[in-house]
Amino acid sequence: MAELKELLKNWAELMQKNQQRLIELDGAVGDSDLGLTMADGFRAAYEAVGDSAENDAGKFAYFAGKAMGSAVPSTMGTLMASGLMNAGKELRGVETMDGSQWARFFRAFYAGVQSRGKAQLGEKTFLDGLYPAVEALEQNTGDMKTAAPLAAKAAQEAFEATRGMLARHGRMAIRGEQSREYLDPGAAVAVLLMEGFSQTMMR
Amino acid sequence: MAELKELLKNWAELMQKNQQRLIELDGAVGDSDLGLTMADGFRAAYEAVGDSAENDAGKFAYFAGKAMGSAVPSTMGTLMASGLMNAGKELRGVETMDGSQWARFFRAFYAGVQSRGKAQLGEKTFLDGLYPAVEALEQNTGDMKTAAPLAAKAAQEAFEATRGMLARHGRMAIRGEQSREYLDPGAAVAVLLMEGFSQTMMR
Amino acid sequence: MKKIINTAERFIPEMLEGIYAAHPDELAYVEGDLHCLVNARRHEGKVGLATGGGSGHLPLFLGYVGEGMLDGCAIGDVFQSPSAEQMLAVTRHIDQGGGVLYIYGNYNGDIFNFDTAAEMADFEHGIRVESCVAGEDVAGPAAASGEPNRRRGVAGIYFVFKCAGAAAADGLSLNEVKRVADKACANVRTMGVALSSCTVPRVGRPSFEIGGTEMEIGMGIHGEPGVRRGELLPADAIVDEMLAPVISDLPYQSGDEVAVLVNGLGATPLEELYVIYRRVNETLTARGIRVFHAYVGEFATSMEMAGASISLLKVDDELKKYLAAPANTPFYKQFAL
Amino acid sequence: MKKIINTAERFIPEMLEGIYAAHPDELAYVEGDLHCLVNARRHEGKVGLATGGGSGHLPLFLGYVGEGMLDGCAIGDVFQSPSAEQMLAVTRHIDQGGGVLYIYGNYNGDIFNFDTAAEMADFEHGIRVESCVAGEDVAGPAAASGEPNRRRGVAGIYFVFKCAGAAAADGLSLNEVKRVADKACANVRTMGVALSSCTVPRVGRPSFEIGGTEMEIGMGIHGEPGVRRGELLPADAIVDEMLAPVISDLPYQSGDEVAVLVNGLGATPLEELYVIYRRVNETLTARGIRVFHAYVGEFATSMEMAGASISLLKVDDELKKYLAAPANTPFYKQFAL
Ligand SMILES: Nc1ncnc2c1ncn2[C@@H]1O[C@H](COP(=O)(O)OP(=O)(O)O)[C@@H](O)[C@H]1O
Ligand SMILES: Nc1ncnc2c1ncn2[C@@H]1O[C@H](COP(=O)(O)OP(=O)(O)O)[C@@H](O)[C@H]1O
Ligand SMILES: [Mg+2]
Ligand SMILES: [Mg+2]
Ligand SMILES: [Mg+2]
Ligand SMILES: [Mg+2]
Repeated sequence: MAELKELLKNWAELMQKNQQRLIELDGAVGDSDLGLTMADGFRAAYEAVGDSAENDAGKFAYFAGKAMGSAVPSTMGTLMASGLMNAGKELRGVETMDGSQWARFFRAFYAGVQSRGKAQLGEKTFLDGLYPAVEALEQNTGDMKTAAPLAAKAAQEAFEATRGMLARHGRMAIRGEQSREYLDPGAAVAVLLMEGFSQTMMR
Repeated sequence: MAELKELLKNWAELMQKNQQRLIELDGAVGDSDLGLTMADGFRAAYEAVGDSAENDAGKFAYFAGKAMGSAVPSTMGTLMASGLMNAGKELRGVETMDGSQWARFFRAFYAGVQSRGKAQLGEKTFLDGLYPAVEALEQNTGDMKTAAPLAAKAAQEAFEATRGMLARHGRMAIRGEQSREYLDPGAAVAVLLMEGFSQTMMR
Repeated sequence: MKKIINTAERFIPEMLEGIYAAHPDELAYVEGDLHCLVNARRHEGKVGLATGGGSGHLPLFLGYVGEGMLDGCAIGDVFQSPSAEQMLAVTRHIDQGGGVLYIYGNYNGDIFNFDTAAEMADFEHGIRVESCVAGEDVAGPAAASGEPNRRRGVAGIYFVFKCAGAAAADGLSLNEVKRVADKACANVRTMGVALSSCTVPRVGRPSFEIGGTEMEIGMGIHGEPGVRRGELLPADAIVDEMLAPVISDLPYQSGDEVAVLVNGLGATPLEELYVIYRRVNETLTARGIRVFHAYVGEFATSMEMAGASISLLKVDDELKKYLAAPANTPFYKQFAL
Repeated sequence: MKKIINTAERFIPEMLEGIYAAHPDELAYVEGDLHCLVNARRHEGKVGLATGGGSGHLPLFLGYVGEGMLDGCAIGDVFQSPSAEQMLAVTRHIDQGGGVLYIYGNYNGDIFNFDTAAEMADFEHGIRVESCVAGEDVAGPAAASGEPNRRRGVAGIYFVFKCAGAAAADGLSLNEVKRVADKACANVRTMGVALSSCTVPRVGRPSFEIGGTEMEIGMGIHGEPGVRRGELLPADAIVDEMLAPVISDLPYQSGDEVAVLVNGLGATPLEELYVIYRRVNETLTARGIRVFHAYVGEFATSMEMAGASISLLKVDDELKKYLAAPANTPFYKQFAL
């Protein structure tokens, strides 16, 4: 579990570090809470399992997600919780993470968010940031040290590509065509997730 | 009735002309409405009887007061209405005004205000402004051309003497000892009443 | 001045048109004057209860006209007394054979006009009228013995309406209803705090200035000066400062029972009123005073003024019975407690 | 930020402590969590109705928990959804054997969490749950066919609570109560106007800037952008601009009947709401639309935001019957109409 624990720790730190940036991204189009909810939520997720002796990766991720959902039941808070919990369900019984387990983890994370939020690709959400990264990981499950940074790069490019998309979900959707001018704050969170994963793999 | 009509007309004009001054006097210690209520009220009183062919001075004053009471049911509006109505009751049946009728008119006006408001002399109200003027009129009922200006002067001096008195009624009373610093706005109205009367007599 | 109105002059008449349009089965006006509001239902023989006063305090005053409460209300312009004529019109209509009790707040203009109306009702129409003048704001000093009460009437008048209304509905005589009203008056005390001013439409600017982080303890509901202006404190400290003089004025002993009213002045959210009530309850409990019933909401406002008041009514079995009776007006509803 | 609170963090918990202290016989919380509020009385066999959402909108949401209305409410921090766990706790408690219907507003966070709670209730506890999501703010465009409804849920949800609450109290089944709730949803439309911003305590500054003489038509109850920002107009012109899209969206024909809700957002005096109602009534009458009942007051607020909303519910005999039924919660009381 060391790597999964490490990952959650990195995520908590990264969200904390990028709190102000997320507040500003969300403030431009929404209600400015994203920095607070992501920092509080990933901290709660890490704290819930940071000291755990749990050996089951699935349970580990599931309970981290559950803690996050209780701590920050906002849109992205709940979606991240759904992602973690679904990844947890998928990995139930797994005790050692390798490249293909990581790929399953992120695929299930994506699927958890998608089934909870029911957004489609191209609708300017978190999903648009995460999807190419998951694809990148699946391309090279044998070598995470190579695949993880590429996935982070893919997420970053995908985040930048959200400018131009028409928002169909959440507060930004109210702006209609005007939403195309903005970057999607949720996709920025996907970038941070992949950066944190890349750090974990590179250690 | 020409003189009584003339008096009401002069009062209406004087209150209009001094509206801003009364607003400021009341604004310093109360709710700033005195200029509005006196201008509106005396206009309503005059308008109610200005075209009337009534020959009974009593009825004339009574209905002018009643109109004023309906138009401006504020503290001073109601007190002035009570003064006029009581003067009207006192002069019922009188068809020609002379010096002693005028003295009766103002004595009854005073009594009407006093019995409605139940204030005592020295309690920093309208009564303190009017009282010495009524006394002055009663001193010389044979010659209103002399008595009326003296009464106006007495009212003015009495108004100035309200500074120093402790307010016991209305909004100013809330200020307690601090009220001594202020002039009483209602006493300023008494001065205007006597000035209007003096103008009417001097014509 | 930021208000949803058409013109300052038409504000109150149009408000009244809206009220009659919204509640056609419950409210009516008499003598063709929108300002003379009465309960659409009559109850023969019952003592008639009338109130009146300036506008700008909804649901006070007219909002308490209805079943189990008052029978009529004379309505003035914003913060201005209605006229004695209007009060008389209401009085004549609501006299149902049992005489009429006036219950109103301790303000000069209202007193003068209600007194005039009472005389006219008696002399001109043979209607017996009694009066009960509520003045329970402990921001003013208690009257010295023999002196008249100079305290302002504020939100606590709700309790007087409620108890007298239930007593009249119970069929009590004019003297008895007046006794109940006077008892409620004698046992209620209120203290307020203001955080921002209201604006009288015809004046067009705020009634008073107050700094962006200031509050004024004891301010009146027309913006009359209070007892202390200072920096805004935490809620518990504000409540402590308001409640102390309310409790000590009566005073209370451990074992006493009270009804509590936490009243919003207009712009203060209900959320904050409950934060206030939390501390009131805590304090009363600590003193051994039992809360018979808590009322939290807007009962007497100053248009868009931010702030609140706390009223305590010391209750005995009789007042509890009348408080507990149902009431049903378009603005105020209570099922039997 | 000028608020009567202790600290921003303690604002909602202390508000809740105040609420439970003020209404001990009527409200309770479950699983030791103040945010999981339920009616203190249970009605075996009745369909349980739950709502939930962010705080800052009192009497919405928790104020509608009580007799003839809802059974429970999950309460979030200011403008933040409660968690799925909290919703589940409420759901488990209020299931009285007849299943549970969720009725809440169309916001992302609430939807995700209620959906999660519904799954947990079903999978983990075998409780059947249905949902009705209210989204009736015509400031947003109507959904294209096949598209989900993206309109925000605002004050009109009161009508859904009222009708579904009465239907459940009448003993209808879960499917039937859901049908009634869906019918009310389908027939209600709302439009709002904001004159000033509220301030979220933990944020500490106004949610949006608005000029001293400006208004925003169509603004949401959390300060979401509206459809037009402009100079404050006279009341009648504001009403005309708000009402036109509300009427045309459904649309209406002469002879139709409606219930009207003129809702204050928090700082707008009741006096002004009646000036608004006057014009609403005038307009509806001119169009031959009959008002079945008018509700005027604060039903869904945004803390100290100044402004108002107008909701129309097109009614048939069934909805009229449920609207007319009595309701009794600590925050909302209606005698049978
Ligand atoms: N249905 C959805 N599926 C996936 N992501 C979504 C969905 N709706 C919104 N989002 C993401 O949520 C982000 C905003 O999150 P957050 O600030 O928590 O929302 P809010 O404060 O509006 O409730 C958006 O930038 C978007 O990426
Ligand atoms: N009981 C009273 N008897 C006589 N005059 C009074 C009485 N009470 C108040 N006044 C006068 O009324 C004046 C204020 O009048 P007004 O502005 O109409 O009162 P408010 O606006 O406070 O109701 C005071 O300056 C005082 O002279
Ligand atoms: Mg956000
Ligand atoms: Mg004045
Ligand atoms: Mg209000
Ligand atoms: Mg309010």
